[in-house]
Amino acid sequence: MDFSLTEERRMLADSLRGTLKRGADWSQLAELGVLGALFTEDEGGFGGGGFDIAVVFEELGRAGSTAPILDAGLAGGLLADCCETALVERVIDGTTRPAFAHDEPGNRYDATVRSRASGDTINGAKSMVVSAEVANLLVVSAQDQDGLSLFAVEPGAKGVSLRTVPALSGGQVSEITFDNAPARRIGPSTGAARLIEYRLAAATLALCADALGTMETVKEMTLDYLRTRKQFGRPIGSFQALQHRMADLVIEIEQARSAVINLAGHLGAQPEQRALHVSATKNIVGRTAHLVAEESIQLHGGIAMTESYALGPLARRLIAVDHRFGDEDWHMERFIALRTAS
Amino acid sequence: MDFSLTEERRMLADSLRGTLKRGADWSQLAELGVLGALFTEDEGGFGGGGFDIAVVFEELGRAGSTAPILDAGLAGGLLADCCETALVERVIDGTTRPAFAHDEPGNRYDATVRSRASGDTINGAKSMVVSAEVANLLVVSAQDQDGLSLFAVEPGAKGVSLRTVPALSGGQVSEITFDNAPARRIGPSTGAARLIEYRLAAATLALCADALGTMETVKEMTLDYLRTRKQFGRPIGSFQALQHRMADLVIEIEQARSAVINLAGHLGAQPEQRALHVSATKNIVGRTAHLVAEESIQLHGGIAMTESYALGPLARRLIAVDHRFGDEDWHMERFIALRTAS
Amino acid sequence: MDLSYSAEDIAFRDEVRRFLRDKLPPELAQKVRSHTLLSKDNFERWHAILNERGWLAGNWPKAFGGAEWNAVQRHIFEEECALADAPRIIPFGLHMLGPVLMKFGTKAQQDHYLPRILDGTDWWCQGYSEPEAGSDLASLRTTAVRDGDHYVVNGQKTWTTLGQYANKIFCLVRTDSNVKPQAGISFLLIDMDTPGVEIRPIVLIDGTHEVNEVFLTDVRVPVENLVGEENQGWTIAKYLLTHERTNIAGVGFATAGLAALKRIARAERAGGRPLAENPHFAARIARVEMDLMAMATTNLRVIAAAAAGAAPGVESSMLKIKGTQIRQAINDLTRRAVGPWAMAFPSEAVEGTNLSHPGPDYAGPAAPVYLNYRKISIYGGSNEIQRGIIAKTMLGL
Amino acid sequence: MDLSYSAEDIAFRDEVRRFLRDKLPPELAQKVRSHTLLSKDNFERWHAILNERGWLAGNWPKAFGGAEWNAVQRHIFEEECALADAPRIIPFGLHMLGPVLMKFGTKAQQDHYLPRILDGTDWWCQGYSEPEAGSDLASLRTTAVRDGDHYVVNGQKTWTTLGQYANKIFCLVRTDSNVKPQAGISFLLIDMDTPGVEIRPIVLIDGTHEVNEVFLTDVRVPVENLVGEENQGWTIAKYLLTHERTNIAGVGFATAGLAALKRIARAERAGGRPLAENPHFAARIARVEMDLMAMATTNLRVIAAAAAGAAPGVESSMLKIKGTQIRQAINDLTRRAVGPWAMAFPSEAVEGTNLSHPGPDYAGPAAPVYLNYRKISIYGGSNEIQRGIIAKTMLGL
Repeated sequence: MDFSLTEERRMLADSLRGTLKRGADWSQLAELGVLGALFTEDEGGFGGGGFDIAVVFEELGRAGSTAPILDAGLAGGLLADCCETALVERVIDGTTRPAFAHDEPGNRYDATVRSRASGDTINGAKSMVVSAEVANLLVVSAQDQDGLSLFAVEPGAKGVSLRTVPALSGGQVSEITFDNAPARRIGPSTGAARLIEYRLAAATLALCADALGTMETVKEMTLDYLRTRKQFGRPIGSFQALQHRMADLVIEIEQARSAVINLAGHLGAQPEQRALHVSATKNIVGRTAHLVAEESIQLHGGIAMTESYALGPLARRLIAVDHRFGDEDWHMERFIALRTAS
Repeated sequence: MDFSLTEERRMLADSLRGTLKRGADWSQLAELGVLGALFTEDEGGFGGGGFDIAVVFEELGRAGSTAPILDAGLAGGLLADCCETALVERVIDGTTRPAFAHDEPGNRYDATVRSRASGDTINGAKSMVVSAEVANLLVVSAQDQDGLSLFAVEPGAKGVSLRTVPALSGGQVSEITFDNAPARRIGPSTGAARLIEYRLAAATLALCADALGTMETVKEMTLDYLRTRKQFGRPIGSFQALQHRMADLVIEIEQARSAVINLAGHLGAQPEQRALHVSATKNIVGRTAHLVAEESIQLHGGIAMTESYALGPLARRLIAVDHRFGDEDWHMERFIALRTAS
Repeated sequence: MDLSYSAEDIAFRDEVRRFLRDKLPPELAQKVRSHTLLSKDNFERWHAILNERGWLAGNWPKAFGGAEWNAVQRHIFEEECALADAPRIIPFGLHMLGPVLMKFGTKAQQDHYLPRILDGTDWWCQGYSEPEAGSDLASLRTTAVRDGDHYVVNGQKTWTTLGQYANKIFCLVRTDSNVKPQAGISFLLIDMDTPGVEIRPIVLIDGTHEVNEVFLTDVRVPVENLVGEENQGWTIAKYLLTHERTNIAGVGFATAGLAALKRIARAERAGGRPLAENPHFAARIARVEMDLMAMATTNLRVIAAAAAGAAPGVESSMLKIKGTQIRQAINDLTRRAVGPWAMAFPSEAVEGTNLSHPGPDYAGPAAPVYLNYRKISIYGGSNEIQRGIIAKTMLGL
Repeated sequence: MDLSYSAEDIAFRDEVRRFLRDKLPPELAQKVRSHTLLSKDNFERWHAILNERGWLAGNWPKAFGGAEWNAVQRHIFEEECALADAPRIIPFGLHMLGPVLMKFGTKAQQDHYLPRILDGTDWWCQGYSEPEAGSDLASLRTTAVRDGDHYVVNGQKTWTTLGQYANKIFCLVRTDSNVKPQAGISFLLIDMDTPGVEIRPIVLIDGTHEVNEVFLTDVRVPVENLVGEENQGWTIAKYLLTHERTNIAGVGFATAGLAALKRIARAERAGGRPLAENPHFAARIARVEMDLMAMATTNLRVIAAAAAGAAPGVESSMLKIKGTQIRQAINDLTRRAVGPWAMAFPSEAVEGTNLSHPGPDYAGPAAPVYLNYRKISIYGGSNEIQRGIIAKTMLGL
């Protein structure tokens, strides 16, 4: 039992934190090896384990970075599963920025894929594809003669249209329609669902670790404000009612940290065991992120409501956690179903 | 719209409060007209409306009285519905103390009656009959050739056996078995279920008003303690964290009061409308009673854990609310079902 | 006890309903329903419609052109307006300055200003809060120094709601720094066109521009613009806080919000059935609905007491807290209800343009409204301040 | 990072499991499982079994007859004992006084008292709390006045857990009233047989007699019974609070409690199916189970840090709060799970006799245990005190 980071991971976290503080963009992050850390050695990277993912995304969340690393890791992981070695290499060196188009409109958190591919073309509509606007490669799920399969699609190709708006989490989301768009089938003829399950579990871990980092920043920001803002002649942090609420908040953040560790430690477990931890962790992190967003705004008071203060985008990022990869209730139901089955 | 009590009700409440403070027993309460207040003029009383019930039981709860008024009112109401005029008269003057044996073991909060009557005898088992031990008449639900029917049974008769233990709420509860016990069929040949529905709604109002009164006493007791108990050289009520929790508590108690008013005002409404308010009120009062019990203990600290301090029996009385006539979740499900149907 | 309205009250309610059905412009209701920020014209149009009917100033005495409603009638009017998605009445002139002028103003001030509030000549905004004085008004720093027939005002006000539409602002200013903080405050009326008044927008985290900062630099204000005595400002501010907080529980808004939430929950599909039938989501809705049923009665109890002449007291603190909890809970459930659609956030705050939201019509406002309404537990005396008031004045702690 | 136990740890866990399977008397486990208060004999029997195996004093150095386990091993032992429904180890001698004597006691005290703790000759109880000094130990009033070779002790102690089984009590007493409150406190060992020591039961609201009041009237205590220096008591008390709070999160108890809750929820039928399948009750269980999974890891993180030599700090406050919240939530759900059966309360507190509970075996303890465990968020430094510690020492507020 050992809860300390390996020397390599600690070094990566430290240099990542420093680089992000100076405001790193995509290519600087790629250069630093952030993407490499998300892939195993076999895949061409130097990490790929649960704790590699947790370390990288906690730092990205802490810095509030909107670089599309999560989506590149998710889509890139599928490319790796499909043995697209050359593409993965370009993802790791930052040349290719892929995104994964999977969810479809009106499905809520149940990803039922109705998009269809036949021959070299694809038709269908994808929904809420994060970072698609800045991607230069789309990995797309669709049904073909083999069932659920994966395809590589050029976002600039004829028949692909994106409608992009800003995202609650920061960055951008797109609705995408494919109208006889050229598509290249990738990967094995069966088992795409299994690949997607694992990569979504890893992406959920990434999102939860990102939220954890964001919560740490929000906590520090709120503590700073409590220590310095004065009302009635004294720092508001000297008021006991606020102290106790802040204490409760940090206890919940520690619970969220433990939940992230649990999922990181079970990412490589058997699918059922992994799924149980995905749902427990996403439920707890979703709950905690929501609590931290609301309490940090309330403890700040009015200034937190203004866009010019730095808390707003972070609070939105925390609220957005619950709207991606399944919300609190969705994961609770899944947890109950898994426990009942086991 | 008028939220003030009528002059008669206010006078009853005042004299009841005074009498209870001096420690009134059953016969004194009967003499004071407490039972009469639970019956309409047609039935031989002088009240019987929702607010009559609310006023009486708030005072009984405030005083922590364990006199079996609720059960006498519930069973006596059924006797009135069955036109047992002479018996109702004796209930009102305090000579007869009836209790209603309805719930059966293992049914949880769904009262499925399996006891059977044929001819002049009854067989079956009843569960958690409050105040049966001190009753001198049992009103019993059982199936006979007409379906669900009501019966009068002498608790001392051959074939009736009681197993009595103290109740969490104060008073006593009994398991009762009927083994060819003599029973007298009362009331009409159909419609017993409808009678029981109404009287249980009235009894739920009584229980909720009782809880409201108990909460008021617990609130006062806790405030007294906060004002006088010193720690770290000052009254603990001067600590802001405790002040804010106490403020939240009184807000919730006001919500519970409004919920009781809602049910009292809709007791005579159409069955569906009444049921909606029964469930909304029981849910809120159950939730609030639970919160008040736990917070009052925590705000007191250690002394609240001791039986020699007066809070314990009141806290148990509040916890017991959720275990009678359906708990928080049971009523929430019923509320959802009623809303969906309407 | 009688939970139902009197025959007169019901007749009044029906009259209000008829009026709203006939006179509320559908395009305004549609904007309110879709949570679109109304233009100045929109508000003025609605005010004019109400004024024509004599219902703009429900709380004013008839002598001043008001409807002189009692608390129950005011409640009925507010609730019906909320349920009909009518625009809200801008309270600064009608519910705040008006009553202050009636109580503390000179005859000349009343004659000049009150009609201009009714006919829409003046749009007032409020200059109370300052960057360093949020919940703690006693620490305000804006100064007014007497110079002949004028006060010279310097300082900064913030959270000035819809100040961008206003031509007038009423301000609390410090006129004496040598007394204890509450004693040296005065209540001053300022024309926004006066040189030295500068207004700057504050964008909120949902991307809306509702509130502003107002900078006051050597602003010369005629002494006749003082309301009440010099240094009487604290008394006036307290009068406003305790006597003119109408509709504090927001029952009508909550009721309308709950109905909208239920519509969304029936429209959204989760696991092959309407979200409304998911037991966990149904439980979340049921809990807030039961709470609202109780709060509506708490609210009526307070209103009935006020109509019977009781002075409003600590009850408004209790209604403020429970009211904001319930409204925020409904906003939170609405955000949850729209599911992944909430990921799209086409906000001016982020983009500066007005992209339309993907997904169904109801999806767009869910997250922004949720974010915007975090403010209601902060402004008007934060819920923490209210808890302190309850503990001290009601509980004696 | 590695969430799994080392091979050595797993071997140790298996050894503990084997030991519990072979040596834990089933009748004791049954009493623990059914929440029956154990007799003095029961506890002594289990202590003797553990002592025979050398596992009674897991935290003591081997030199003193302990097992000298590290934090991970201690955690494994505690968790396995809880899961097997083993009686708890009475902590007053083993986890509290023992370590104090090792750190502050004289060689003579160590040689005399430590073996008697292990072999069961002495049953110690704790004399810390007083009626006027609950969370605020500095205000304690029991005095010890030097008189030749003795201290003369006068005062009252309370919340003395299982004092009715004890022959010895260690007390905090005031030896100097002229210094600041913390400075004048000493740590004294007192024989319960000394004239002037009187013990009276306190019955708790679940009807159990676990705790006591201890009255001390002119009790003459030999000066050699002083531990450490005179007026060093505060240091000793703080040492105990920060260094010897093992198993503060109670993960093992919570895990055993959750398993019992699930068994009840499968056995109870609600609306024609097991209560466990009711979505609302399933959600309540799921939420606490997910919380417990996270807390178990928080606990292991703290334990791993302690095993690696880190000084225990504010983490114990966090574990205390979350641990009590989760255990109380489980007790609360167990109470809910038994439904109407909880109405029966055949308690000594009420009746003075031991009537048996109607209904299934699991129903009887649900409400009393729920009530009894309200204490865990109060004693050992209430959760409010813990929040204060977190705010001050960790957050710098």
